[in-house]
Amino acid sequence: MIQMKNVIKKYPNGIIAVKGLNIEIKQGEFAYIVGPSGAGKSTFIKMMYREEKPTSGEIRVNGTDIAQLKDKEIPFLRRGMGVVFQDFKLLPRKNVYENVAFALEVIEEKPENIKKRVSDVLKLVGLAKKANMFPDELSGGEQQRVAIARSIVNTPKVVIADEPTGNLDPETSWEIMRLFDEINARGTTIIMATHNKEIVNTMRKRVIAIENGQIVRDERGGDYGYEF
Amino acid sequence: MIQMKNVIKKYPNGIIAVKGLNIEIKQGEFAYIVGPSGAGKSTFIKMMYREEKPTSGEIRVNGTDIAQLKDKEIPFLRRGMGVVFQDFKLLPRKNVYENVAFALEVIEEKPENIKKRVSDVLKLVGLAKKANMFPDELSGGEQQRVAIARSIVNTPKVVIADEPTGNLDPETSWEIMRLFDEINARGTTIIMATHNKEIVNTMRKRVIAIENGQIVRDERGGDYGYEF
Amino acid sequence: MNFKIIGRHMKESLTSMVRNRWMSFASISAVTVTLLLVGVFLVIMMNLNKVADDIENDVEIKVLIDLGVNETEELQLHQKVEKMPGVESVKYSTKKQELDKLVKDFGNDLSLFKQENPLHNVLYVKAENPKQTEKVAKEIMTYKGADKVSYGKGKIEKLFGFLNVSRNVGIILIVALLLTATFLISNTIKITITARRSEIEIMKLVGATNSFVRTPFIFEGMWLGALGAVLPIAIVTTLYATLHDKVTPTLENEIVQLLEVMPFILQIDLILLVMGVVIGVLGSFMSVRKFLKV
Amino acid sequence: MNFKIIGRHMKESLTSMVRNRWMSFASISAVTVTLLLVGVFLVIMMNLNKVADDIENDVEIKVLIDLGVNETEELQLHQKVEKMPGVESVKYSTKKQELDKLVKDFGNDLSLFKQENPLHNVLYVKAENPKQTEKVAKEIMTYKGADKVSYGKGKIEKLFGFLNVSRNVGIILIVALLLTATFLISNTIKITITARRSEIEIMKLVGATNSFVRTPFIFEGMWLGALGAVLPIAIVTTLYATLHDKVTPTLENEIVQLLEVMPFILQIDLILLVMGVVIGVLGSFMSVRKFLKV
Ligand SMILES: Nc1ncnc2c1ncn2[C@@H]1O[C@H](COP(=O)(O)OP(=O)(O)OP(=O)(O)O)[C@@H](O)[C@H]1O
Ligand SMILES: Nc1ncnc2c1ncn2[C@@H]1O[C@H](COP(=O)(O)OP(=O)(O)OP(=O)(O)O)[C@@H](O)[C@H]1O
Ligand SMILES: [Mg+2]
Ligand SMILES: [Mg+2]
Repeated sequence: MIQMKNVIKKYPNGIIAVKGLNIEIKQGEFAYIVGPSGAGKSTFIKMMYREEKPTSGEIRVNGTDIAQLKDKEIPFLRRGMGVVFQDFKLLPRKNVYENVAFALEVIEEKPENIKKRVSDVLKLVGLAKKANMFPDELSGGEQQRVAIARSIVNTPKVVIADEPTGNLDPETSWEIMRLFDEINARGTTIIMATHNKEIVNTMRKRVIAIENGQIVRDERGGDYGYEF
Repeated sequence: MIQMKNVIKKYPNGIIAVKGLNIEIKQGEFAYIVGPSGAGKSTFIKMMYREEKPTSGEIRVNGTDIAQLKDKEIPFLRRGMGVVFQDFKLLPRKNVYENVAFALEVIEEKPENIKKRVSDVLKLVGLAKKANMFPDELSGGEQQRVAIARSIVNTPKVVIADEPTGNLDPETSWEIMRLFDEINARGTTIIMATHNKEIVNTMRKRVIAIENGQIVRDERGGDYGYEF
Repeated sequence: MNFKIIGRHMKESLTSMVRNRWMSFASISAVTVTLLLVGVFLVIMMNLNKVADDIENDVEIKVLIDLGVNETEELQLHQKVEKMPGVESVKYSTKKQELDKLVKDFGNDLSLFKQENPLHNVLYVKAENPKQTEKVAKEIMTYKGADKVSYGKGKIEKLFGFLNVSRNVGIILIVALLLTATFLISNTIKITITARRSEIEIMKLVGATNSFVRTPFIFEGMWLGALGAVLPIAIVTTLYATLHDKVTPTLENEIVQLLEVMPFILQIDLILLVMGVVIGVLGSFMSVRKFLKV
Repeated sequence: MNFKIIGRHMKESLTSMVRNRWMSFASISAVTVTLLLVGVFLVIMMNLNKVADDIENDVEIKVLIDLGVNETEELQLHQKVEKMPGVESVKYSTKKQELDKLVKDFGNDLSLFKQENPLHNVLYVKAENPKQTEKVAKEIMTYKGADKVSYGKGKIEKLFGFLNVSRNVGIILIVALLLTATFLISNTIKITITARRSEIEIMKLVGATNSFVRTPFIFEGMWLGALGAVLPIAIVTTLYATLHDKVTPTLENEIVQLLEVMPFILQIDLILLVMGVVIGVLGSFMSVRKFLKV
């Protein structure tokens, strides 16, 4: 479903964050992206939903090269993907419910469906009681869970999560991971950048290790692999 | 150095995040604050440097009750503390160097000292090469390290860090922890909220567990304690 | 886009405006103050314009009637002039009335000439359009019974020149003020929307189309503009109605008159409302557009 | 606060202004446009005021000299009036000159009275201050040789009334405009600073005192105001100098004159600069204050 060929990303400040990536991730896969801080994981992820445009190379999502996408078509690419941003990116003037509902409003879902679906998802991430609170009234972990809820609410074909458990305690982290595993079992592709060794080593999946903008390892059922 | 007596914090929205805390942390201690997401760790921490004012109770820092502090005196309280905020709180229009230097400018340090000290600290957190970049050009982990650098640059008496390794890979996390340990060895108090079981269980220190706004455990050399 | 979606955007715009209370208030007050300025100056300028018209329209042609003409002939001349195309009104004044005027203006020294009045009977003629004055005057000159025709040639042209300059300056000022107001309002809206650029970017990243992001902002611009127009409309209307009521009696017998309250003030109100709404909408549209490229 | 720190704040303010390019530009252009408006209206209003003064100062007292008075007595009267306190100038006009004027105004019908001129010799007296006209006139009335003294009592009072109303309206408009401008400029600065509230809060959380946070913002407000005043000053100065040069020759022999370019335009420039800077500084000060409570 996602293929990259010789993808290079050079930021305007001259930093080459991704130096020739070649990868294929198939529909239904579950892949961890691991690697040191600043390795290029987020850049790699951002190019999949076109937050960043590759400097050169080809990125195919379901066959179409999204580097060539017209501005108008980008929203439709993004609707098929649920993204958990590393910095959450919640709308500050919308409460928890509205933040999650927004992903459904965007695809013009019927209001009655929205209500039901949002409540269900908020229950899944343990925030049913905080539906009316605003992001700045939430703890770090609660904000992260809102971001997760928003990413899965419209049952996308891929969930792309950048460090989704960085602010969560281990117990909540495992709940989220079980949630992802379940969704994955129903056919959703999961791509997740993480620094959580325990999760990667326990819930064995494909591991793609990036260092210095290049893939240095790509194993099915691999382990986190960085020892210290 | 920090004492709390019957501290209660009720937010304007009615949530009681801290429900009667009593604690004493001595100069030179190293304490982990652990507990589930939304337990009240950040609230507990925020009251120490007066980002939040307790609804009732007494918080003494070096003997003075900071709940009674006049607005004018608050900056001087904060200068003695280095804080790593959970959401980093970097100044978006200042580059890495300037963000870190700001904590020294505030105390009217001599410019020549500032330059030297900031370079040293940036080297410590591995960002010497990125001194001229702006926060939005940094990876999540890099931003977090800038926040850490800023918190220690003016060699405060206490470093208060809220989830300082949430966006860091294990190797970098350990470097930061070694840094904190070193600083602690030189007499600085370290108070650190964390979800990182491995760190807590490996680098044994005092562990204060908070659940539902109350201290449920307080052990010297304790372990993370939450299993799943 | 169907009705449900429009309803959603409308609701969204209102919620957003309320939640951004402070910024909304700042925007609305900027619009209010600017439109108030525009309203007041429009009222003043358009009344000054009216004054210029009134003065222009007051220009008369003075036709001295031949001393050797009898009453019937005088009447014929009078009627002929009245029927002339381009003539609005004709007023007859006897030589006695003329002398009285002279005496009134110049003092009693002249009253000893009352026994033997050397003056003419006069027709005062007003052209429909003051620009035609010269043409009408020349035409009358050819009529039988008209001895001398005068209309203060140089003086009137000077006056007209002066009035035209004032009018042009007035129009330039009004246009400059409208442009300024437009700029200030859309600038304010631009700044408030720039302060929300990250919100726009997040919406785009979650899969919203440009129009989905834009529409509530456009409605919001509309509300800001419309709400900003409320006070200026109320103030300008009340003030002008009051002023008109007060001033009109004192001007009863003067040439110069204020513009009638209706429909004049309705037109001003409409201009203010349309300006607020249109600039609000356009300002919003253009500012949002800049941040949609995500 | 020592010099080093002030230098640091100054540098900080400039850096911040440059890094917030877009917002700075928006603020500066709002200031520019507002001050330009203020400048143009100030120039117009103050010149209108001058016109009103000129017209007022043109009011004359007409003293008809007794017909039974000889030349020496006339001269004595003339000199006496000239030496009166409050009198600015006296102009003598013979009865022949008076009749010529009359003929010019009323046509040749009166020229047959040239043989036996019924008019008086006249003194035209101008008071130093138009408000003293009445007092001066009454005083002259008591002098020997003055037959009749007139100064268009009703007419002049009406004119003065009208001019006073215009002047008051002008002052109200200027004050309203200044208030409006003040509001608009400080409102814009408020909005741009609100957009940076989180920066202010972060600075406070890192241990900055209020004045440490505030000072660079105040300097920034000063720059914004000063830079915003540059264009208006340049434009108003150039325009007025040009206009003055063009218009003055055509007004050579008229009562009404434009204000001299110097020092008038310097005063206007100063007002604009001070307004920009003061409002910039105060607006900045007040807006930052709101967010310092962290
Ligand atoms: N918008 C940007 N402009 C310029 N440089 C950037 C930008 N974003 C990232 N970079 C640089 O690109 C490199 C890779 O960043 P990226 O965010 O992809 O790292 P990462 O692997 O996600 O790290 P982390 O684990 O810390 O989140 C870093 O060196 C960073 O400084
Ligand atoms: N500014 C606020 N206004 C209202 N409620 C708040 C605010 N900040 C936090 N809360 C609430 O207080 C409770 C404790 O929040 P706190 O941030 O202290 O949790 P935490 O222990 O730091 O959690 P995490 O590990 O997720 O960061 C939460 O339920 C949260 O919703
Ligand atoms: Mg990242
Ligand atoms: Mg927290």
